[in-house]
Amino acid sequence: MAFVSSGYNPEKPMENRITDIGPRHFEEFYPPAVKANKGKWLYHEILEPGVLVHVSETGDELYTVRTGGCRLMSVSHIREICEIADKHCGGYVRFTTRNNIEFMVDSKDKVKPLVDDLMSRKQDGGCYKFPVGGTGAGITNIIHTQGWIHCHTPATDASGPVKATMDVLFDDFRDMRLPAHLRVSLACCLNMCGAVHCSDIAILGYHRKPPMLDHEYLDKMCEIPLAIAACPTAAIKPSKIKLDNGTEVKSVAVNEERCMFCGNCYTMCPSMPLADDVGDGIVIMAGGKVSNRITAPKFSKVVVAFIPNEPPRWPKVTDTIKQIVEAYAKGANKYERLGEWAERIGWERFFEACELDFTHHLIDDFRDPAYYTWRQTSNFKF
Amino acid sequence: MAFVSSGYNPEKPMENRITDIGPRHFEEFYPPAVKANKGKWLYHEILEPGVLVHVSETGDELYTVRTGGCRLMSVSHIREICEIADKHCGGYVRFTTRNNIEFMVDSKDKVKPLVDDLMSRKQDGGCYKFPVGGTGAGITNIIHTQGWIHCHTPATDASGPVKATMDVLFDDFRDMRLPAHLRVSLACCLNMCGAVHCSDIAILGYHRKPPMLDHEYLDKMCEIPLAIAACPTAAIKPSKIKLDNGTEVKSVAVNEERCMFCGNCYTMCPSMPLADDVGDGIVIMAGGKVSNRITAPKFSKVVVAFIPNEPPRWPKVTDTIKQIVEAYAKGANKYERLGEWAERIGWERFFEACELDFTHHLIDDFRDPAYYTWRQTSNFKF
Amino acid sequence: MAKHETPLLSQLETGPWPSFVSDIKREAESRAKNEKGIDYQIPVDACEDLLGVLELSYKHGRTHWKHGGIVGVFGYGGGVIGRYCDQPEQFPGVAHFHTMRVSQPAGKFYTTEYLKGLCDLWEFRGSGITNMHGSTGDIIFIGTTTPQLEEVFYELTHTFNQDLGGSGSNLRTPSDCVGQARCEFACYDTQAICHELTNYYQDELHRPAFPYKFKFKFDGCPNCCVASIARSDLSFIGTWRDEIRIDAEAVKAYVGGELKPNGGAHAGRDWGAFDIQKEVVDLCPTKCMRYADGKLEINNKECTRCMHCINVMPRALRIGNDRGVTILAGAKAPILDGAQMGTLIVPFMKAEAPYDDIKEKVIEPIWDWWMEEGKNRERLGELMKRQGLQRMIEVLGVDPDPRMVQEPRSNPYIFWKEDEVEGGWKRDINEFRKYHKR
Amino acid sequence: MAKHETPLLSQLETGPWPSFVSDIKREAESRAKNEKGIDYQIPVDACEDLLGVLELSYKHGRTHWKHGGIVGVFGYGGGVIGRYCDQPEQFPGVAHFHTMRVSQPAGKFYTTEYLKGLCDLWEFRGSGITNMHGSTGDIIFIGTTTPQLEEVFYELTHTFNQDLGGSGSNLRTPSDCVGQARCEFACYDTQAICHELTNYYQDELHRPAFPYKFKFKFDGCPNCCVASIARSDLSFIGTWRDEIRIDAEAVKAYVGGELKPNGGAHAGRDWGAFDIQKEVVDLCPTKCMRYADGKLEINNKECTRCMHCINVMPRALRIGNDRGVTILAGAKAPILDGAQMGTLIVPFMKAEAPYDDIKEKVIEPIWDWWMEEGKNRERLGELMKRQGLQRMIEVLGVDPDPRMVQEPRSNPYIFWKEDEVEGGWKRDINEFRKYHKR
Repeated sequence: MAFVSSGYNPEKPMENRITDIGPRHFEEFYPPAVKANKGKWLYHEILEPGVLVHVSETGDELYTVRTGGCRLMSVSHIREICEIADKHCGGYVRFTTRNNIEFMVDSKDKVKPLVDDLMSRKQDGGCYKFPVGGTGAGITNIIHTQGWIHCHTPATDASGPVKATMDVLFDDFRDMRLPAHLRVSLACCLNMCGAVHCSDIAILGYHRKPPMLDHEYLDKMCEIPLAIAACPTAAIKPSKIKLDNGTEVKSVAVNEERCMFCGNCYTMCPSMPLADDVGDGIVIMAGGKVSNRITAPKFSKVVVAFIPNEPPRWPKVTDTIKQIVEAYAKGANKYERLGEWAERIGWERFFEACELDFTHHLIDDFRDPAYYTWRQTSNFKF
Repeated sequence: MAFVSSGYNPEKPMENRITDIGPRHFEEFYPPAVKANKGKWLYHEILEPGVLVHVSETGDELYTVRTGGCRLMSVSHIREICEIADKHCGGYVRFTTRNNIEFMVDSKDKVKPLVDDLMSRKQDGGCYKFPVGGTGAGITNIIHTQGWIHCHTPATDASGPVKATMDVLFDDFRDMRLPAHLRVSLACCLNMCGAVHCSDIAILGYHRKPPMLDHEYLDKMCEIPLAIAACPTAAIKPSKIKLDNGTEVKSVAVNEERCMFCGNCYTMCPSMPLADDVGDGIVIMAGGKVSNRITAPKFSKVVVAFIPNEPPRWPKVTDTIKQIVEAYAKGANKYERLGEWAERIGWERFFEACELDFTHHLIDDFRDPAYYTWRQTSNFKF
Repeated sequence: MAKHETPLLSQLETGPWPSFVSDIKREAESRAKNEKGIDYQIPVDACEDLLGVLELSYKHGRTHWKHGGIVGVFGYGGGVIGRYCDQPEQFPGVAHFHTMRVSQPAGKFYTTEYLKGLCDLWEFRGSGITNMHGSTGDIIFIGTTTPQLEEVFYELTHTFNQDLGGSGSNLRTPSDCVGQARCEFACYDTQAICHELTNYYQDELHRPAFPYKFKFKFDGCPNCCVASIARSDLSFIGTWRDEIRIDAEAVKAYVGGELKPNGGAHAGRDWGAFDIQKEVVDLCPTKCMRYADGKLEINNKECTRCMHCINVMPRALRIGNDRGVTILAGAKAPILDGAQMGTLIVPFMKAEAPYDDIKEKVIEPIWDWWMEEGKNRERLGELMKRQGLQRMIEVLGVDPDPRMVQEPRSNPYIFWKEDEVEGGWKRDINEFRKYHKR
Repeated sequence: MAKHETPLLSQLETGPWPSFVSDIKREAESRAKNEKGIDYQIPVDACEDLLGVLELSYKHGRTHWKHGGIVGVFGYGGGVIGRYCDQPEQFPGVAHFHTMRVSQPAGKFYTTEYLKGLCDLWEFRGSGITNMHGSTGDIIFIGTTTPQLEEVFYELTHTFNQDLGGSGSNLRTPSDCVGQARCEFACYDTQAICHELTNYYQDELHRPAFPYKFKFKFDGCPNCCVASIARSDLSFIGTWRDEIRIDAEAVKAYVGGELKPNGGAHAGRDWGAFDIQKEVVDLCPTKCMRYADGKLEINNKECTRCMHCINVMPRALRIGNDRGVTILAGAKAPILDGAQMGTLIVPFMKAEAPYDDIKEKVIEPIWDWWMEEGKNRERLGELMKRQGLQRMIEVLGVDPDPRMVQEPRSNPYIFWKEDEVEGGWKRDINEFRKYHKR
């Protein structure tokens, strides 16, 4: 391949440089029906799973067909999205916060051809390219992170467990039978890009072994004070190490008893890797939400402390999630989010209903506020 | 006066010594009706404020007349209690956890003479000696501590504010018009003998000036390491001080910015007094409870950060309490405790209803859990 | 004629509530008159000086009492609290004015004969001023001199068959609610266990060997009339595992208005006719009740035994028959580290004499742990916070139970132990680097 | 013919959900074929090597990516994240494989023309693999080499009028919900403010000068579809101060069954006939609604605007007219110190262009404080925890408001300041000792 210049001149980086222009203005991208009715919408309705209509004060209607998207997508896939949008939607398309793709048309008769087109497109292995759904009291796309495809700190993959989980939950992506919507999220480590900590069900990658110490390189590759300061439990201190060759180097020592495997040190210092094939795996959390509807937003709670990584399909993870979803579907009241259900019946009943073990790892022992999660009343269910 | 020996021989302390015998056995002190019906009680009823009947499976009835007591009482007063109990109750009497006195009779016709006798007895200044009341949905006796009468760490008096407050709340001691019972407690310092921290209304003595340092005596009178360790905020450190006479002594230094006036250092070290006529005063807390009824027990919340000591009658304290009681009486639902009412209407409405100012001192800033008291939802009332 | 002018205190002699000032003045007068010709063993004007020093505090806005020195009775480390006035010249009658704690009987029932005996003793050898009772539960004798401590103790034990209570870093005198003696809600005999444990643990009560104070309190039911859940290191709360007993006729009588709700506790206001749906069924925290066609049903499996329905309709609803205690640990007042409520550690245990399970499976393992690991002046609740509820579960040797928590942890910061993780923690960085270059 | 065997990944090519493996294979194939004759500026087999390295991770159970070095475009401190493979010999196509963040348009609406342009660019100068979109909101270009960074940036700015997004210790690309563009619940124009603040604070976005990352998110209403309350240092949530608008006819239509509750969101199950009492009135958290005689009444003064009734009956109930934002501060994920939700700091503020109040009275004072006092890698929420909500109130120069707390403090450990206490703190111990002997 030959280098092709964009016009940029590395000798004169400031020549013709354009900076600080921000994103494109949103109005350039509004479909005509949006531009005409912005701020005038009266109400909406879900006509069928994945198909919404918004009705304006002006009488205009806007039909949206929502399809699942892989957050990870190739330009070929995006071009196919564009092709569909050109064919049906006048060249406009939208993405949602949860990595869904929304195709909008301005009259009802355009909906069916669009849905049929979307559902007809399959990948080579038979997977849908653009499954229609993800609306109302069902399960929509899983927010997730990069995982093994592109991240340096993950304790699990992202796209793989998401694919496996969505295959298992696919009927609920296509349906609206649940008591309320149920948001699943995945973060491949504790950095938790995405609101994984406030999801109905969260899949969280987690290490369980303290960092290895690459003493020979540590002082060369890391700023030791930053690595020490990065530890939330003050488990790291400076140390001097005599290498096999007899030279003494500056390094660190880790009080392994105080390590809870967050990986902050590794973020600051590549000579302290944590990843391990059997140490790493997945924590399942449940009961979080971000909406203020009826009750205040809630953090998700740890309900399964550890499931080993089982690529490529993480069957124990998907089974567990399925168990929770079915127990919720069976037990919760209409409009009740998963966490609201657990709180109403009591967490002792949640574990029974979901057939999950309650283990000592689920009891909070991190810092002072842990105490507030313990039961300080005689009110409980036998 | 001449020393009169009990028989104890200080030369031979072990001679005839009796130890470790514990309290008297409770059964010796049960009135006959209690002994006969213990464990067989079927139900109870409050016949009028201060008068209860308990009915047994055996058909027996036990009438209890409850009267307010000063926790602080003289032997003359106790003898008068005994005289009444001898006259009406066969020589039995009981005290309650809240320092009330209970006179029990075994038939209904004995109630009125007893009540009349109790209510007829007055002190020289006209105060009731044995006011009947303190039952049901009203206000009962104030649990309190020693205060200036006998304690070395108080920030206010105990018996005085209690007398002043009960005078103001007397009608509610004698009546049962409130939505639920309302427990008032007083602690003269943060040590909080008594469940002041879980009372509907708590009166709490509080210092606001850091300890003075009696450098000349500190090392002689205190164990400096214990004084340092006593500080919950690590505000105290060792120091050396040059006295006016030129001698250098060991002492401590206090980081006054980090002091929140708990007095723990003074408890360990008498050379660090905090008490001050204008620094000391009263904090009003509200909304706590210890019962598990309907909702879990709750801590009281600080609703007035400071009221100066105004002996002998603490009018601002009693006015504030009266305000809270009246707002509660007006606003709460039947069976709703004060804290449950505040939570139902929202604390923003509590301050309006009680006409109290919300000041920055009421916002928690002590340690990590403070954060959980801040509002983490968009749900609030304008 | 009063020894000291008390213009401020005298303002507390009006109003309806009993005046402690009038009461102390009465005692002062009684001592001054000494009609019985008592050979007072401490200054006759102790009560007058007590009023005097209190008046001075009202004037200064500060206490005039000092820290106690180490005073007590031989062989005991608790039960006496030294107290000295900081103005001894002005108030010699209270210059030394120590407190004695007298262990109260369970349930706080008394014969007048016994009480009168105590009065005679304390008038003779002390100030004649008491607390009936102190915050922890003891009878408090306020004010005597050092030489009288052993005398009072000798007379208490020899004449009254009565011991001192606890103070300092030991087991404090346990206390209880009225219980089965006079309450239909009591799920176990609070007096029996309170007395038994008080006597069984006399050594722990009298001889400080703990990191700090330790309290037992016994509540007969979840109404918690002795506030055990807020005030005791070990809180015993009565409960039951089976069904609430329903008297259907009595339910009808409540609905029909013949019986007053909540035992008549709300009689001071017209709240309108009793509405069982609104006042009982709708207020049930678990919504496990149903009232239809004149019949009340309870889904007992979902009941959390909060007592509300039973409180409202005591003649219609009664506690179950399979009774015991729920045990919570670690309650304390704010000092040092903020207040704590008790945390549930034992959902259910039978509470029957001689209480071996409670002693051997709960109390003693917890004390062993706390005495081993607790820091100086660290309450059990603080140790629990510091070492975690998991550690308490290990100490008790029980399985973790979701009943011990209100909710599972929301942080995923789990401290795994090495032996819980496959392959342990020892790894070879060079082996790792074969697959992962720097 | 695939370059690497991927037996594990291939198992992710079955099942109904779109397969990212199939998609990357498609891209790999497209590049291998190169039907358009593109002069790929990074290795043509990048996608094949990406699958290869991922397959290796599936085999090893560990990632094969390393920390990024410092790469970027001239003059910017963010927008590019360096990424290197730890097995470069085995997978040279992805040996250097940096991420570029492209600032997404507010609302995430696109023309296909624009998207296709980006596709062409990224196919030519990168791997052809993207995220639509990343967690913060940006379009993510995954995988290119260092020399291509400036080229991509040059083409983005010159050809597409498009800038990079944020990364590192700076303002991260703000994001918003669909808002008034297609939602009847939106209380303000989320796109307008998102775009305005993104552009107004370009310098803060591109040039890291903060202690750590900082996020704005804009939710049109309390349903919080972009999770601002959980994910952004400053969370803007639409609200209103006046009355919910009621269409009485539409209420009747819901009750009568002509309109489906919650916009038909529950159509997948037979929940029985709509019951306005049970499904709306009884679930109202403040119980401020009443339905009687076919009429719905709302006591708006007691409403907390939780959206439930409006969500259930969107045609009957509409947000009020006096609209603005509630602002919360300090949300963050668990790292380092446990997760935090946003804390309410401004109950109500108008949100109208040019947003001077929001910029000058909220954002900038908070940044000044945080830049002055925040420690390295300390999020705003952590600073708030460390210095207290009181400090935030001082920074904003507003009065404390009970709306900022869920409840007042339960500990009485108030840190009074010296100037708040009469007479200050300086005292003379000798003066004190005149009245209080040792």
